[in-house]
Amino acid sequence: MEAYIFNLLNLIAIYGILAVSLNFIIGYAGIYSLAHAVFFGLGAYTSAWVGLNVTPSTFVTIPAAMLVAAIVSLVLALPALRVRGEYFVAASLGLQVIAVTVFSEWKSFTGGIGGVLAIPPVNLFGAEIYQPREFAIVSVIALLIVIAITLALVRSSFGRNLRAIRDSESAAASFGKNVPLIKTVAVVISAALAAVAGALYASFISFINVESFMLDTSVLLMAMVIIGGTGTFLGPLVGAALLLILPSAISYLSFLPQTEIGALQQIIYGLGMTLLMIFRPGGIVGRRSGT
Amino acid sequence: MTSTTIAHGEPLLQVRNLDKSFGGMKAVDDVTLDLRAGIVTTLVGPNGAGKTTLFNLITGNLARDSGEVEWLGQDIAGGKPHLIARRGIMRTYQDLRLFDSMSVWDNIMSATEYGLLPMPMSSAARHRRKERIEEVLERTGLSDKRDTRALDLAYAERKFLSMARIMATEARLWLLDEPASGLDPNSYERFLKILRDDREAGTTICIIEHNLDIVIGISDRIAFLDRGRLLADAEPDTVLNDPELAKIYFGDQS
Amino acid sequence: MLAKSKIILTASILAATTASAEDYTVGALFPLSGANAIYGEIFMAGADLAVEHINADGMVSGTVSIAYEDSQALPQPAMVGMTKLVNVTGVPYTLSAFTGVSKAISTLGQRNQVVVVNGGGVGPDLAELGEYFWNVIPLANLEVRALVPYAVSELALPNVALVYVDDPLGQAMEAELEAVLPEVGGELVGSYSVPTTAQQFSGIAAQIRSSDADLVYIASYGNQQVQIVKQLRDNGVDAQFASYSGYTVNDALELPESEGMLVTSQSVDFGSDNPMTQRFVEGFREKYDQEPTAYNVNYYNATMLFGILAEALEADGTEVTGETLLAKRREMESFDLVGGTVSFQDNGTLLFPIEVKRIEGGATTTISSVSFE
Amino acid sequence: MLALQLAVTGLQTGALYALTAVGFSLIFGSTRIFHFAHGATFAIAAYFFYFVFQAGFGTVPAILGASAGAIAFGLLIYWLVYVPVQRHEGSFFTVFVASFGVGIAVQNLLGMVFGRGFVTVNTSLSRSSEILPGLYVAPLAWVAIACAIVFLGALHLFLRHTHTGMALRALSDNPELVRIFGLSPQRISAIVFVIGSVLVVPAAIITSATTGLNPAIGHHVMLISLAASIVGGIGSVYGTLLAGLILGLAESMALLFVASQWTEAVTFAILFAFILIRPSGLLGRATAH
Repeated sequence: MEAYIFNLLNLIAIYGILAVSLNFIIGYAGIYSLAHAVFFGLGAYTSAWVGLNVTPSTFVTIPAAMLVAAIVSLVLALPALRVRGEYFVAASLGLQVIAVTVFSEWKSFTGGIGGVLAIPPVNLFGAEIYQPREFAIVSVIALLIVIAITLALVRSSFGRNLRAIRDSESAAASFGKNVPLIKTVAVVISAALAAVAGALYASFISFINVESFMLDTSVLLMAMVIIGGTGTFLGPLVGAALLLILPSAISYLSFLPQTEIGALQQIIYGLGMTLLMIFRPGGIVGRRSGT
Repeated sequence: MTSTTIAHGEPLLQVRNLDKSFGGMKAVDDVTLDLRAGIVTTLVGPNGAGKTTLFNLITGNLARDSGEVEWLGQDIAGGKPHLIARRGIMRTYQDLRLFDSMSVWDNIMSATEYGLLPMPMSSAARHRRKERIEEVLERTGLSDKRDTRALDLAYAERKFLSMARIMATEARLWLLDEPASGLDPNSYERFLKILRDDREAGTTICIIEHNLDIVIGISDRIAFLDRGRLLADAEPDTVLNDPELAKIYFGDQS
Repeated sequence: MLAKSKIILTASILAATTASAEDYTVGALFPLSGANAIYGEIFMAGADLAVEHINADGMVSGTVSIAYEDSQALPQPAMVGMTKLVNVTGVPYTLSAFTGVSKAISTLGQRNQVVVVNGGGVGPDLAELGEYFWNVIPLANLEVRALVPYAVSELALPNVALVYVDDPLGQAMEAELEAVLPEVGGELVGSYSVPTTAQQFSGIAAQIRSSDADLVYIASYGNQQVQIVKQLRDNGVDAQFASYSGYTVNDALELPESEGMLVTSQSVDFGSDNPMTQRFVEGFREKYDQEPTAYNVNYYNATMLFGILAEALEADGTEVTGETLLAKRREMESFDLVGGTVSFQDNGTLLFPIEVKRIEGGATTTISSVSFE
Repeated sequence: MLALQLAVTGLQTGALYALTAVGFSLIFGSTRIFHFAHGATFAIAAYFFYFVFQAGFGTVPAILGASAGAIAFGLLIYWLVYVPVQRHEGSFFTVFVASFGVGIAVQNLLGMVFGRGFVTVNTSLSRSSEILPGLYVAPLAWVAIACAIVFLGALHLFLRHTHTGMALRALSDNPELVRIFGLSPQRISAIVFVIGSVLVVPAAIITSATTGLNPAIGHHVMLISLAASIVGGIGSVYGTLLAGLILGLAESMALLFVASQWTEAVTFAILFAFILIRPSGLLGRATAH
């Protein structure tokens, strides 16, 4: 039971990082990305590759993962500068689908559907950390650092710039803000932070394949942010915890057949998203009535 | 921002033969106009005369077809909006475009900062900025609303917040697009006082306005636009007493 | 909570009976939902029957039960299930299926000294996943090596086209075909991979037609392989079709378009007078009212193997862990299982003869049997 | 010959894409509702057809069942989800998330009711015959193309020549204008949902007989519809039709150059390029905002 709880805690911390970093662009920059799993995946693959081929040191794998995700995120920034709203959602969807194909086919890097095996665990100064209890310390600290970074950014002039751009791009430009640059930087930061989660995930699970980085994951992450509350500090964390605890909670309903649990969980979160949008578009934590 | 000094009444921004058409219709047609330092110029003319389009061309929100826009002798036409703004030309929008999700304070604060990274500021400078924002809040009557979200403000308050954002900047030229439309008489007074005080302080203002009280009450010069063409650019009396212009402006009544 | 109360329960029983009866939980990662759930049912049928027999015979002091986790036949959900089995349920021994799933969980098995036994996946690289990974099924390289010479030489079908699912199994099959065909005078004239989720094959049909293949080898699973066969026939491919043991499930055999197809599977002599085999066949017919297949046998064997090893360990007074199970298997060398007395190769894989069969009227007829050393 | 075969196959696929995408585009173009659950409509229609057909009631009742299911779902989601959501500020993203949630729920409900595996409606119409040496075409391909012509032709006539059709076209420009036609915008929107939902029925039925169904099929359909409506130009029914055909052809013809697992990426690379280079699409009038 204890191991199970630490296991869950690790997943909540990792998905919490993803939700917080996604909320950074959805909630503050109005960039509704359905491609966040791409950067999660890039982080995981890159750190796995570095860990297996260069050095297992986490002080190398995580920065490498962040760097690669940051560079590739420029591809997502491109449509973010050109279009808004539905068009951007569609563009990010397109990027997600293309990335899944690349993840499946670039077998020398990703192992395709067969994935990457035997990824080294987190390695701090030569100490290997993979037992759920010790790993939880690492993942929770990482989550706190990510939260601290995003909070500092959001509360600084950069955060005000982002929100100003979200509310009115033209007015923001009229006050001297370099809209394309600020948006690009936001996307890059968000992607780099998602890559941290990817690196942690790869070393925790020790196996990754394309299935973890598909559209479903992007949707799950979006659901975490939306259900928790966009543009809030606690929202994404609440959303991540809720959607990860939900399946285990449902699996305790022993009268349900094992095979229906997954479906039931999906139905609950699907309908949850819909009902929230009808009755509380600001999410569980959000105070505001809309985004 | 450039700190070139320039004498009162000398041209700060010069528009030369500016053209812009939308699908064959000329929105701005060969307009040549000077905005002079420390002077309030009012743009008048019927709806669709091209007044807002002229603003958009100056600020870079729209690309011109031909013509020049010179700022202190430098051609700025075709520049990016944020770079033009950084030169000291700032504007308001007819539809306000406030940063709706942000508080009044953050709206004003955000108007004054545009660097990607937080500006390294001495505590004295930080203090000066704070005082400046306090002063702007005071003058626009928004002191009590500093923590209110822009979206939740009343109509007049929103108009004043739109003004407050531009007042807090160090812009030398304000382009105000119908800033007083729909204001009640008390608010008018406050608004006129703001404009007069800032003119005293040396700010150059160009304002699009329909309300004749304001036009008369504040203008040093009036520029009259109709169907994209500049028909007059003169002292208020000259323009207001021109029967031809009155006919165009009040067309259906006369 | 359930797990916790169970632990308390177990603890109190232990206290009362002074540690004589030991209950064992074995893990299993099968597809219980998703497109390949049909395999999960087949695998469970064999494993459940073995549990019944083990408990009926009192082979171990307590009882043996199986904790099933849903792998959906996909590596990712399997990892989640395996983590749970290793860390929460704490099993020493896990049944696995599907090549991709087995490869994914093998690291966790090795790292935590949990034995993983595969009775369904046939990717040849399953033989090289470490000492804690065992196979009670002959791997697909054997199936290809049985079928291809037969088709090329006996049936004179030298030009082979391959349609394979783009995962570790499919990739292994492609490598195997490329290696075997030249040896027997055949040629791989076309090789078409499809994503695991694909369901539209009319374009591939057109490509196969223009490749002039005599034999189309299909390497996929469950519903996808059925769709491939149906759509290739629908779109005018009239070459001979062939597949591997994954095709020997009822859904596929009953498809009208499967008529005349060649398939391979491990050879199990259900008529053997070996008592284990007889008991299995009779028990299976009685419990499920149908004829057993090789998959049922494999998971029966995999589960029975645990019973045999645990029985022996208890007799020695040794605790049953992954480590002791491995040591015991090496010590015992040969086992009486369904199909006869078998022994493991050094790489942890069992050898069985392979049969080449033809699908006729929804069932298979054996036309050749190949043994390997 | 291979190219010709792939082109014919692509045309069949394209006709089905066009039908589904036009439904989505019509709904989005006129109501600005980002109806992501359009894929769910497709899946519901297909499974209703399968269910009634397998139960032995025959083809016509099955078609009626599929249509009834699609229409009922379209109207229900409009009234129960979109109208309440739009009562608030109703930004596009709120609508999108609400719609997405419904799509997920429907997919899993279908899986619980009808099973998660592939199912196929067996019919001899999916069996190809050789019409030219080396060119195989199934009767269902003709059915697909005929359906596309009939349904889209009818839509054209409806939009151009009926009172309601014209009101519907006005809806996207100015909801107030609709009142001039003596209709309420909500009523017109409901009609749009009925039409858009009916358009997926033929595609859903034909798909159930050719490539088979699984509960997740709505996902793929939705992605393709979205791609086609953007490539065609949002709000342009004819552009979407054209884009649907092009995407179907591209998906099939791409096999001449790349392995089949890249075909979906080809579709979305086209989409991505359009959004970057020409967001207004092939025949779109409004530019992106």
